[in-house]
Amino acid sequence: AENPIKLGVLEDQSGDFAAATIGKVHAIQLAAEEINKSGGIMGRPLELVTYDTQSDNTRYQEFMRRVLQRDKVDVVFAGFSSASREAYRPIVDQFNGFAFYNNQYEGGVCDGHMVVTGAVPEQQFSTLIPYMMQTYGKKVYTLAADYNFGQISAEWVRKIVKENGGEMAGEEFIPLGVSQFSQSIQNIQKAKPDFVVTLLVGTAQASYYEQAASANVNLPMASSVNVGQGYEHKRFKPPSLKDMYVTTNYIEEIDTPKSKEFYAKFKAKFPSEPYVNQEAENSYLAVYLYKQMVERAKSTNRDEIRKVIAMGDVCMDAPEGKVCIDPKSQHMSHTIYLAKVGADHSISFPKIWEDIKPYWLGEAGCDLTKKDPMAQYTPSNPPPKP
Amino acid sequence: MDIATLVFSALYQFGDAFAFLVLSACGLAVIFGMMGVINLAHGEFIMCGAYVTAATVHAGLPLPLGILCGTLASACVGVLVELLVIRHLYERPLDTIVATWGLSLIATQGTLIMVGSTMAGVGTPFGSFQVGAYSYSIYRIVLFVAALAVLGALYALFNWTRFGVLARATIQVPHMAAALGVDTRLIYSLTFACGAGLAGLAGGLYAPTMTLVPTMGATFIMEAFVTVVIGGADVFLGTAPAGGILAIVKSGMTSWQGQLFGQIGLLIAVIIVVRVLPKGISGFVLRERT
Amino acid sequence: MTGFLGLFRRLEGPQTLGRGPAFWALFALVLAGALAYPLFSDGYTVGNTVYFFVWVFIALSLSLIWGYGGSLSFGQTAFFGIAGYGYGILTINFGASYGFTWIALLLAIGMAALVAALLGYFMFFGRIGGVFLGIVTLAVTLMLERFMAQTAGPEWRIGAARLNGFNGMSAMPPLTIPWFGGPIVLFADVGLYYVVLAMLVLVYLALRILMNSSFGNVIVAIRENPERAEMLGYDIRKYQLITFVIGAALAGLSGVLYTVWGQYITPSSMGMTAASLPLIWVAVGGRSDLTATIIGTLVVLSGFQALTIYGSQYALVFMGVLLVLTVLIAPNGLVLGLITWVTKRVARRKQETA
Amino acid sequence: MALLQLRDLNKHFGGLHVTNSVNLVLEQGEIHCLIGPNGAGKSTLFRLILGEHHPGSGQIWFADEDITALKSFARIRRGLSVKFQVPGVFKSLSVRQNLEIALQSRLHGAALDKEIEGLLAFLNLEAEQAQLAGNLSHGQKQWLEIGMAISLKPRLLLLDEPTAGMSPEETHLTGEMVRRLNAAGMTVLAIEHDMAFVRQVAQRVTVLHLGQVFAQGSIDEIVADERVAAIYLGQAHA
Amino acid sequence: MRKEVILTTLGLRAGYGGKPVLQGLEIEVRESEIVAVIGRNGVGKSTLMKSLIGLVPAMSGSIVYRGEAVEQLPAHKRARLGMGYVPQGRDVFPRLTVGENMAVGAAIKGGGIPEEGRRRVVDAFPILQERWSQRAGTMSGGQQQQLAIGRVLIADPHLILLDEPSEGIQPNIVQDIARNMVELNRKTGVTIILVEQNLDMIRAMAQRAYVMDKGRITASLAREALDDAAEMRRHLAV
Ligand SMILES: Nc1ncnc2c1ncn2[C@@H]1O[C@H](COP(=O)(O)OP(=O)(O)OP(=O)(O)O)[C@@H](O)[C@H]1O
Ligand SMILES: Nc1ncnc2c1ncn2[C@@H]1O[C@H](COP(=O)(O)OP(=O)(O)OP(=O)(O)O)[C@@H](O)[C@H]1O
Ligand SMILES: NC(N)=O
Ligand SMILES: [Mg+2]
Ligand SMILES: [Mg+2]
Repeated sequence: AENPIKLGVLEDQSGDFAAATIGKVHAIQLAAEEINKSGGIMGRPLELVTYDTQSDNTRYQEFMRRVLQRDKVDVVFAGFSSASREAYRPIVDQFNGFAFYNNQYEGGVCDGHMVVTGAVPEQQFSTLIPYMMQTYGKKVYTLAADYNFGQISAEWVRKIVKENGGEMAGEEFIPLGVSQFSQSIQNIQKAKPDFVVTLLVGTAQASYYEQAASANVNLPMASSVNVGQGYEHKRFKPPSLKDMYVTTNYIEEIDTPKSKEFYAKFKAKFPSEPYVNQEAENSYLAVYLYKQMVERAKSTNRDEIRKVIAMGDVCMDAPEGKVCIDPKSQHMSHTIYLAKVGADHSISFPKIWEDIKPYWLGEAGCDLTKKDPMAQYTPSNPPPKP
Repeated sequence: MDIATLVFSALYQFGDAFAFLVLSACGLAVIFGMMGVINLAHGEFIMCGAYVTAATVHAGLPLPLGILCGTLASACVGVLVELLVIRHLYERPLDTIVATWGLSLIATQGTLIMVGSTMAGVGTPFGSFQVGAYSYSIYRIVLFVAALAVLGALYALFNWTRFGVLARATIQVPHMAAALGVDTRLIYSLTFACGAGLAGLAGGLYAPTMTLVPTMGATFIMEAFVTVVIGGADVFLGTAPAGGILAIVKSGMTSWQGQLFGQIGLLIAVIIVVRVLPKGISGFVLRERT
Repeated sequence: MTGFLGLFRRLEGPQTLGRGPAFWALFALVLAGALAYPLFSDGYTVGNTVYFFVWVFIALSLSLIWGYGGSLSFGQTAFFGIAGYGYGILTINFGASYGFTWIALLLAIGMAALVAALLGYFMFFGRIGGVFLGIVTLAVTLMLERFMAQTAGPEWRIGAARLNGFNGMSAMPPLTIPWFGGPIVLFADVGLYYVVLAMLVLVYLALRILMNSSFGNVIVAIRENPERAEMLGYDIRKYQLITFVIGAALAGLSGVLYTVWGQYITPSSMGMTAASLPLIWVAVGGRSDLTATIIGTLVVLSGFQALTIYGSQYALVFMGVLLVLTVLIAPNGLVLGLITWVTKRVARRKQETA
Repeated sequence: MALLQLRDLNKHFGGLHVTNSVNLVLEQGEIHCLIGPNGAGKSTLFRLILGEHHPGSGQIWFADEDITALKSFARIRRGLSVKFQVPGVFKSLSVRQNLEIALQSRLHGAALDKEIEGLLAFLNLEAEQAQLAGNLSHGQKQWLEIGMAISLKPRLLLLDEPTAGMSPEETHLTGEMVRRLNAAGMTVLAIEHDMAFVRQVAQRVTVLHLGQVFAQGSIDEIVADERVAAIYLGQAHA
Repeated sequence: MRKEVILTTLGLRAGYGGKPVLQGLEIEVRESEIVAVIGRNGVGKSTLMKSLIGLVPAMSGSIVYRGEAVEQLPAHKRARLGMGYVPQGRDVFPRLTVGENMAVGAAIKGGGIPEEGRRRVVDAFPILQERWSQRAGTMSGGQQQQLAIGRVLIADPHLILLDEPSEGIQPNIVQDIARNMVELNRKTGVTIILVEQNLDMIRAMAQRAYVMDKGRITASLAREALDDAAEMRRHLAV
């Protein structure tokens, strides 16, 4: 047989993040199996080299070196938390590797060695926040995890609320790992917002929902991470997530033929999977995107592949709908679903936005077709103007 | 906003922080404070209690019975762990750091493999009540009362009962207790089981209010250790006042400047307390007494 | 001259395992092996070995403070982090030319030592000891972690260096040796390997001398019975403080090397897990001996990494089981236990043949 | 000339007055024995002299210097040394190392080794020199602790029950040692319940009772004192 | 009429870390006897006591107590068979009060502290009554020794193992202890094995003695020999 194309997989299969990330590994396995059944990539089989990073940044560093230097993989799919991505990115850059980050995150990575398939704030908030303000009112309270993702997301929320003529009733940041929310609940009641934006990360912080419900806070909620990542509506007893609105590019309840087909295949292979979340779908479609890139470049060489990306037409019909890679940022456009959690924790989709582009990096001045700064930017720390 | 509302809300927040600190710490106070065993698997005993509670409630038991099951399950695991591992380490308590760290890895990952990465919650009972502009969870009051009850029960157990005196004697000079006819192995087992059971109780009590995942124990660990250590060598004269002081600092700082300050304030309070009372709170109380 | 020879005499003594020509021959052999092995190995293995070496320094710091000194510091990672961030901030601001990375390395370690001196003064002169010392040091490291985790915003910058919160600070230059015809940049490869190996050998020998000197005697005496040590006229607080500062400097060295190795430093390196890991390494090897600490740390690190690679989801369970068994079977630590066992066997053999 | 002076020393724990206005003068070069009932405050007095406890009021003068506020180690460096009632040896260090630690601030190299050999022989611990001190029998620990205390060559040696647990023969030897050290210029203050020892060495005796100086004089005067017999010595010695 | 044998050891070997200290030791003690064991420091007297109560395991040989082989029993079972042990160095529970220490001693009887036993003990050692709620660790050395004895007496043991009870105790109380123990022996017939170095106490209490050296019994002395100073010195000489 032809020598295989090697795909390194570094995801957390144990530790803190396991609940949200085991599904990513499974999704990659599913896609690889399908591809290999139908003849591989350019006739070459796809071989997975998988390590459990144990929700530990230092493991990412160890294993990123290992897959690049020892296993000599062609591409790596790696990372859940942004910290883990930042831990391995210097190593990818140093060894001139090629990595996919298939995770929703705070945005801003402008690095030619990276392709990002996860959703970014402009995709999730430019849709979610105006909808919520129209539906419930203009007073907004943000409860966010106190680190890069939460702070930058909150910055986006603040900006969009302002642009839409609303006001921030309050903003509160919660250190990672905190599980007790009595004071925050009271703060929210004091501020009397029309709805609460919850940008809570990690399983401990998800305890907020149960505690808020039992204190009868009873406010609509909006989020870019919860439900789509940690399927809180499945884990907590109804009605604690009642009136939660989430913009996500995929969750298993999406009721399109493509989605149902994907879900069915997934469940057939992994019957005990607790939930097929958006990161699983990102990871699944990323394998196919990579296949397409290699086949069009006729090579696994990163420079050749980037020439393909630069053409701006690397697109596919994913389970969520059509997605395309943006050549400037190497991020991906998404179909964004507004998922609403009902009192019985059933999901409905009041609104769907198609082809929402990851526009911010490009507009801010990141253009990987021209220059590769290998850096992460934020709205308050944008790329230097040329 | 009227004064009564403000006062109540401050008390509620204090009670809430106090309950969390004390319930987290009690099991550890017995195992570390009394036995000198540094139990890094404390969080996993809590997780065990929470999981068993949730599982039994899903199976149809009412919550209080579920919590009881969680407590007993943890205590039983405690007996087993004591028998197989801890028993051999009393002579060298520092080695328990390694052993219990190992146990914690086994428990966390073992649970992930066997039960899965998450478990469905059971929902918080009792609903809410209103004071002034705010509504509060009734269950949080239950937690506070439970914390007080546990403290009282422990005090009585270790100071007023024969078991308590024998346990303290055994832990101080084991060979001498044996020479006086005390079955020290039994005492060790029971004491450890008591600590493990208390951890399980904390898990059971918090199970309805929290995410149930294999790593959930980690959220309790820092608070537990801090409370126990600044409480000092005597568990019962230490844990309650330590919980009180830390809860005031934590709830005060949190309401004033948010959770980050609450946490950092807690840590600073620890440093200050240790500096002012280098033998911990109970060391201070006991010196005053004699 | 005699003073210098005296130092060599202190390379062995009751405080450290290994003495006599046989031991030093073995030492030379191991060293020769370590020097030669990159020639027969690939870049990954060499870089990975450097990574293991990086952690040995913080393990040694704990062996010094805890194993020899009897003070259980739960917060060596605080100094690790301070020095790591210190190196990052300095080099991001001042670059890598003119050998500045080396000055940054020293300054960063100096920062860690300075903080340790302040904290140590506060603790030891306030007569804080035992578990209380552990909890104070833990509190300090957790405080640093929590604080650093929330410094994501652009306002948290020191000069050109963004602290960058929980995501961590990156893009600092590696150690760089100025050289004719262009500086030598020490990426995590053969170059860095030899530099770190040299540091390791130097630190190891220096610590052996220190521990077998009268200073080491006093440190051990304080561990055994501080009251008695004071009653022999030693100002124990001063000795404890000095040990603590040396330990912090070693932990700081680890931090700088870690930062250099991966060009990355993160608040999680000061978190609860990071703080307890060195305790595990040191305890597994045998905390009261330098050699045992080094071997133990390397064994645990490589063993756990191998388990993670080949153990699938059971890796962590295996690790747990191994740790528990180690403690039960080898009370003084794996390495110390093994060495004692072997020497006993050898002694018995000798007796039998005699 | 007075070497040590305790002036109006008071110490109480909670409500318990353990020493009550103790005044005591120790002359340079004497062997002074401190006796008194269990709990009289003798060991506490030692701890006050050494700075382990701090007096509620009063002063401690050593060699014409007020040392009341000094830390323990500083007092030791001025020429004090002690053997405690409960032997405080370094348990997991060898007997030899115990002595080395005591001697090393004074001696180095070959002189140190020679001194250790001498001490080991003197303490009858040659065979045990490589043993861990924690594994010694009770009496052997006492010997070792005495050895460590005299290693410092103090001006004033404080001995708290040096012969407890020793046979009469060993007690006698200890007494001889104390006298020899004294002859070489060391002042000694010893707490003892063994009257044979006290009789053997003491030039002056102070009886402490309920934290106060109860009687003072030569051993014969003390033994003849009926009040002392009543509270302390009992019939046999009266 | 010879009383029944209460305790015999045959070929008893016991020690620490695989090294025997007792080398085939043999003794025989009869009901209601007071037998002293004497010998120099470090010959293994305390090791003998510990192996009798079960704190040091027997490597070989047997210990028969009241007709039952007990060498395999753990310490607490031996205590429940009526052996009481007063260790050298006291080993009181430092953070328990005097009363709680007594309660631990009384625990084998089940229930709390028997009033009759308490009266008996505090009559013998009044200080214990006075300090009933003080933490034992803060008591003076001699006070702790009295507590250690009282703690054993409260459970009415059949056989008491006394390891150097006079150590650190003021002379008149040494006499009291001796008198009390003899009286107790007369009244209740309790058997006592006494390790001592204090000749006065041996003479005041013991009916006969074993001399121990290097882990063996080297001589057995009758009552008359105990009064022979020269003979005793010979046995205890260094
Ligand atoms: N830390 C303390 N707290 C309370 N009381 C104490 C403390 N230390 C000592 N005491 C009490 O002070 C008194 C004197 O004790 P000290 O040890 O000085 O007696 P002593 O004269 O040395 O007796 P002995 O001859 O028995 O050794 C005793 O009653 C003792 O209980
Ligand atoms: N825990 C121990 N480990 C190892 N050796 C020990 C231990 N305890 C005592 N030994 C050794 O056993 C021997 C006998 O000790 P033991 O305590 O029985 O002596 P002893 O006759 O009671 O002496 P003393 O009169 O000094 O109390 C001594 O040589 C001592 O060094
Ligand atoms: N990418 C995140 N959620 O950290
Ligand atoms: Mg005393
Ligand atoms: Mg003895």
